[in-house]
Amino acid sequence: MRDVAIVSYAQSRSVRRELGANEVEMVMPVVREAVERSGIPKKQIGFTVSGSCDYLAGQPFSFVSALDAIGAWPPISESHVEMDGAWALYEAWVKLQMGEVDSALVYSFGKSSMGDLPEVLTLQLDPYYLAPLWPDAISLAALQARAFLERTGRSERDLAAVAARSRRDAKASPRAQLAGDFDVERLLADPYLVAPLRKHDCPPISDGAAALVLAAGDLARKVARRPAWIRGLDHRVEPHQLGSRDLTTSVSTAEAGRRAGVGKGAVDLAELHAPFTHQELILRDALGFGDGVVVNPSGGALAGNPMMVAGLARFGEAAERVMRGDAGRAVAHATSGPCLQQNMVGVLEGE
Amino acid sequence: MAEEQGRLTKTHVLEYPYKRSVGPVLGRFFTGLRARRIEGVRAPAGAVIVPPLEYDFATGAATGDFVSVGPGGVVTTWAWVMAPRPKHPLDRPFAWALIRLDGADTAMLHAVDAGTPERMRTEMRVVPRWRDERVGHIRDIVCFEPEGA
Amino acid sequence: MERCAIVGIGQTKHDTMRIDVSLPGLLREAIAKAFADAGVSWGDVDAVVVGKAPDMFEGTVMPELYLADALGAAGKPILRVHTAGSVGGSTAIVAASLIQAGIHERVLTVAYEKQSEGNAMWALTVRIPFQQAIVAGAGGYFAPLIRAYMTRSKAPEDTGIRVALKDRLNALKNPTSHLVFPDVTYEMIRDSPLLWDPIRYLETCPSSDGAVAMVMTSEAAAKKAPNRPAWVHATAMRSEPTMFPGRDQVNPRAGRDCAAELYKKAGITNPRKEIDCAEVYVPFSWFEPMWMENLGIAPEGEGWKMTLEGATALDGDFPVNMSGGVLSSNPIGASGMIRFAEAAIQVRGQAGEHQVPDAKRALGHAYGGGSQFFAMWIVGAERP
Amino acid sequence: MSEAKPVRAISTPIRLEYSYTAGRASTRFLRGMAQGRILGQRCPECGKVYVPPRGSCATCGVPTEEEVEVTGKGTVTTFCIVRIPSENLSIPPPFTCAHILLDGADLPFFALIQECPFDQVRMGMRVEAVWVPKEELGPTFECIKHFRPIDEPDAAYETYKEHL
Repeated sequence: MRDVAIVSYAQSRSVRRELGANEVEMVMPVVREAVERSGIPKKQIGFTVSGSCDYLAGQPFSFVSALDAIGAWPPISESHVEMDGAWALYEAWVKLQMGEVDSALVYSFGKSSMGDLPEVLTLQLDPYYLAPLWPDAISLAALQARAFLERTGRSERDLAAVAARSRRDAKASPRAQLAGDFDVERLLADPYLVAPLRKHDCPPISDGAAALVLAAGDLARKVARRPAWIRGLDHRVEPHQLGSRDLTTSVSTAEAGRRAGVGKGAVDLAELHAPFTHQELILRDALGFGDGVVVNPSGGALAGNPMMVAGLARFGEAAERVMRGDAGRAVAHATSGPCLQQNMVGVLEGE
Repeated sequence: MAEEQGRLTKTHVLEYPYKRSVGPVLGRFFTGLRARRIEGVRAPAGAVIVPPLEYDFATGAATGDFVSVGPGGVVTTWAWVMAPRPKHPLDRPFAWALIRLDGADTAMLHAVDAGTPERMRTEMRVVPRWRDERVGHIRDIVCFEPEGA
Repeated sequence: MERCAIVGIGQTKHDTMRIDVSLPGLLREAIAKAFADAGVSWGDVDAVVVGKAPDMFEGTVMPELYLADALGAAGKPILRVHTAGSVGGSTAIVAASLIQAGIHERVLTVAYEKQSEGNAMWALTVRIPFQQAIVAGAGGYFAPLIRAYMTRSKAPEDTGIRVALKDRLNALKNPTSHLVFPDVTYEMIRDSPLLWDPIRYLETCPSSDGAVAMVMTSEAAAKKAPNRPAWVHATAMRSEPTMFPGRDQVNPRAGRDCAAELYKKAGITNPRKEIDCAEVYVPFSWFEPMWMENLGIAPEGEGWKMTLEGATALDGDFPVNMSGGVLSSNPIGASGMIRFAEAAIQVRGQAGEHQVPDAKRALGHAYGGGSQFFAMWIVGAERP
Repeated sequence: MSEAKPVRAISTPIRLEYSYTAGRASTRFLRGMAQGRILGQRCPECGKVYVPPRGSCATCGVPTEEEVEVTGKGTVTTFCIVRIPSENLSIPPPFTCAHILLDGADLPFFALIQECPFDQVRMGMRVEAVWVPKEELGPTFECIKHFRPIDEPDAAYETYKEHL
C-alpha cells in the first residue's frame, strides 16, 4: 500500500441553525482553509470528492451547486458519494492508492436543521416493512440502548457519564455546539425523551461543513511538518433489518478495526462517531479499548453532529491531534445508518 | 415567505405518493396480512426470517419455503415513546419493540400499545391487533398488545 | 496499478414498470445474470459499489443501507456513488479502482433506477424556495443547447431524426430494450409530436425500470472466469460548474478534457481509427453528433456528418449505441453503467445480434447534470 | 378477502417539511427584486457579473461581494418551445423558454418569453423584463413575470455566441 496522509483539515463551527449561509456559502470557507493549510495549490490537487445527502435539504442534486464553492475550472477530476464524508475520504484514498494522483480534496456538508431530521432519517429504512411505520432515529437508538444496557448490566448513569465527559471536553473545541459542565446526577433527573434515552444521550441537530486534504508519500512530507499517515482504513456494513442483528455489539466496527490494524499497537486516542451515548460504549468494546484510550477529546458527535460531516470530522479531529503531536497513534471511526449499521475505522500515525 | 432574524425564510414541502411493487415474497407476506395471516420464509441455513425477505440477510442467497409463524411472539427489546410524533402508529404514549414471533428466528419492528411503560418488559409476550380494513400493508397490523390484555 | 477485468455482466429486461419485482428483486435479477456469466456466487464477492440517481426518485434515503442485505453485503464494504446522470459510469470507475488499487480481488457493482415507484419529472422540477422555478423539465433544459448546436454547426434539420431511427433499429436487436418499435420508420419519428421544440417525442429517452450489474476482478481472479473477460484500458472523470460566464454547454470543456485524458491513458492518438465502437450517453438524439465532436471523434461542427454518412450505424466505421442507447432504455441511475457494460459486452463478443464484428476496443461514456459531469472508460479484448 | 388478488404493490406516501433560508447572495438579489431592481455580483478575480448572484464565482471559487445593478433588457441567446404538459408547470403549453443575456451581465438567465407568438422567438432577439405591478413587488423571482420583445434590431450572433 502507498503511504497516504491527511495534511490539513478545516471545519466550520457546528450550529443549531445556519441562517446566514446556504450550502455553497458554508462549504467555501472550509474548502479554502483546508487547501491553504495544505500548502498545495488548488489547481494542483489531483482529485476532489465530496459526501452529502439530498434529503437533508429536500432537493435533488444538492451536491451539484456545492461544486460552485470550489472553483472547478478548468474542469477537475471529481466524484461524489451520497454518504458521510468519511466515505468520500475512502474513495479519495483508493484513488491515491492507484498511484494516478498524489493529492486529493475531500469535503462534506449538511444542513440538518432544514428538515425534521429524525423523520428524514426514517427514510433510510427499508421502505416496505420499516419506513411505513415511521420509526424515528431516536426511537431506534433507544431500542439499541435498552438491548445494550440489559445485556451488559451497564446503567443509565454510565450513559450520562459519557454525555458529561463529551461536553466537558468540548469546552476546549471552538467547533463545538454543545459544551459545558454537566452534573451526572442532574442529568439523570431529567425526563426520558424515548426511554431509556434522555435528551443528553442524543446528539444535537447541527449544520456544518468540513474539508481535508490528502497527500501521498513525498508530497505529504514536503507540505506537512508532521503528516497524519493513514496506516489502515477499512469499512464494513451489517444487515439492515434490526431484528436480524445483535444490536448490543458492533461486529462491523470490530472487523473494520481488525483489518485496519487497530490492535497492532497502542492507541493514544480515538475519535469515535457515536451520535448516541450508548454507542460510544458499544464502539469501545468492539475496538477492544481499555481505559488508557482517550476517547473523543473533541467532544465527538454529542457536541456537534452535522449530518454527512460528523464522520469525516472524526478523521479530521484525530488527524489534527496527530499532526500537532498530541498523539502518536490515533483511531478514527465513522458510522452511517440506523443503530451503527455501517462503520469505518482508520488508524492514523505520526512518523 | 417569512422573516427570521432578518433572513428570508420559506417552507418547502416535499410530498409524493410513492407506490412500490413488492415482488413474489413480500407480496405473499402482504397478501397474508390482509387475511390476518403472518408468514416467514426459510433461509438456506434453516433460520426463519420474519418479515420475509427474498434473500438471506447474512449471505445474499435466495430464501426458500414459506413458514407460518406467530401471530404472538416475545419482545426482544423496546423503547418507550413519551410524546408520539404525528406519523407514528399510535397517538398516545407507546413502545417501539422488536418482536420475535413464535416460530421465527428474527425479530420484526412494530409498535406495542401497553398504556404505561410499567407494563413493558423484555421477553414479554405480545399479540397483534389487526386493522378492520386491511389492504395488504405492514399497517394492517395496527400495533401489538400485551397477550391477555 | 493492477489490471482490472470485467468477467460478468447482467442486465434486467428494462421496462416502463417492472410491477413483477420488488426493487431489491430488480437488482438481483441483473446480479444473478452477472454471477452466472462470471461463474461466481455471493460468497465470492469482496465489496459492493452501488450507483443510482437522486434518492427522491424512489423516496429512500441512502438506499444502499437497506439494499445491503439484498446485495449480500453483510460483513463487506459497500459504497454508494452519486454524480447525477453520469453516476452509472462513475460507479463503474470507482468499482474498477478498488481492483486497480489492489484493495480487492472481486467487486460487484450495480446501478439501477426504478422510475415507476415515483416520478423523475416531478423530482427534477421540485420547486425549491429562493431558486428560479424550473419551468421546463430536463428536455426544456437541453433543447436550447440543441438549438444552439444546430445554429453553430449548420447541421441538416433531420439529423436528430436519423440518429433516433438508427438507435431505434438497433434496439430491435437487443433483448433488454425497453422501447421497441418493430415498424419504426423515418416518417414515424419525423411526425411524432414536438415536446420541447426542437426535440420530438421519438427523439427522446423513456423513463425505465432497470438495473445492470458487473463483476470485476483482478488479473489473477480473471483466470478462473469461465468466459472471456473485457479489460479496463483507461478510465477518466471530469466535472465543471453548472453556470459560469462564457460556459460552452454545447461542447463542454469537461467532456473534451475527460476524453483527452482517457485517450492518453489508453495510448490512443486517433480515436476514430483506434476505437472500434462506442456506447455514448445520448438522452436526446441530437446529442450523438454533439458528443462525437466533444469526444474528438469528429472535428468541431462536423459530428452530424458521421450520422448522415452512416458512420455511426451498426455497420458503419464507428458504430455508436449498438444497444439502442439511452433512447431505448433509460433507468436513469443505470443508464451510464449500461453504456459501460455494453462497451464491455462488445469486446467480449457477447452482443449477439447487435455485435460489431471483431470489436477489440470500445468506449463507454456517461454524462450528467447540466452537461457538466463526465465519466468514460475504454475497454478492450486484449489485456492492456 | 382472501380470494382477492395477491398484493402486487403498496402505497407509501411521503411528506416532509423543510424550512429554507435564503443565502447571503440570494437575500440581496431578492431584496432587490422587491425594489424592482435586478442585482448581480461581480467576481473580484475574473470581473464577470453573475445575475442572479450565487455568492461565489464558480470558476474562480472565491466569494463575490461587489454589487452590480443591471437593466431589464437583454438578448435571447437560445431557446426552446415547451409543448408538453408536465408536473409543476404553472402555464399551459405551448410556451417559449429562453436563455437571456441581460445587458451588463455575463451569464444567461432562464426565463419565459411572452407577448409574442411562441414560434416567433429567435436567437439574437432583444427583450425586456415585464414586472408585476409595484404593489405586488416582493422578495421573489416572480417579480419578473416574463420577458417580451422590444423594438430593437436583433443582436449579431458574434455578440452572444460565447453565452450559448
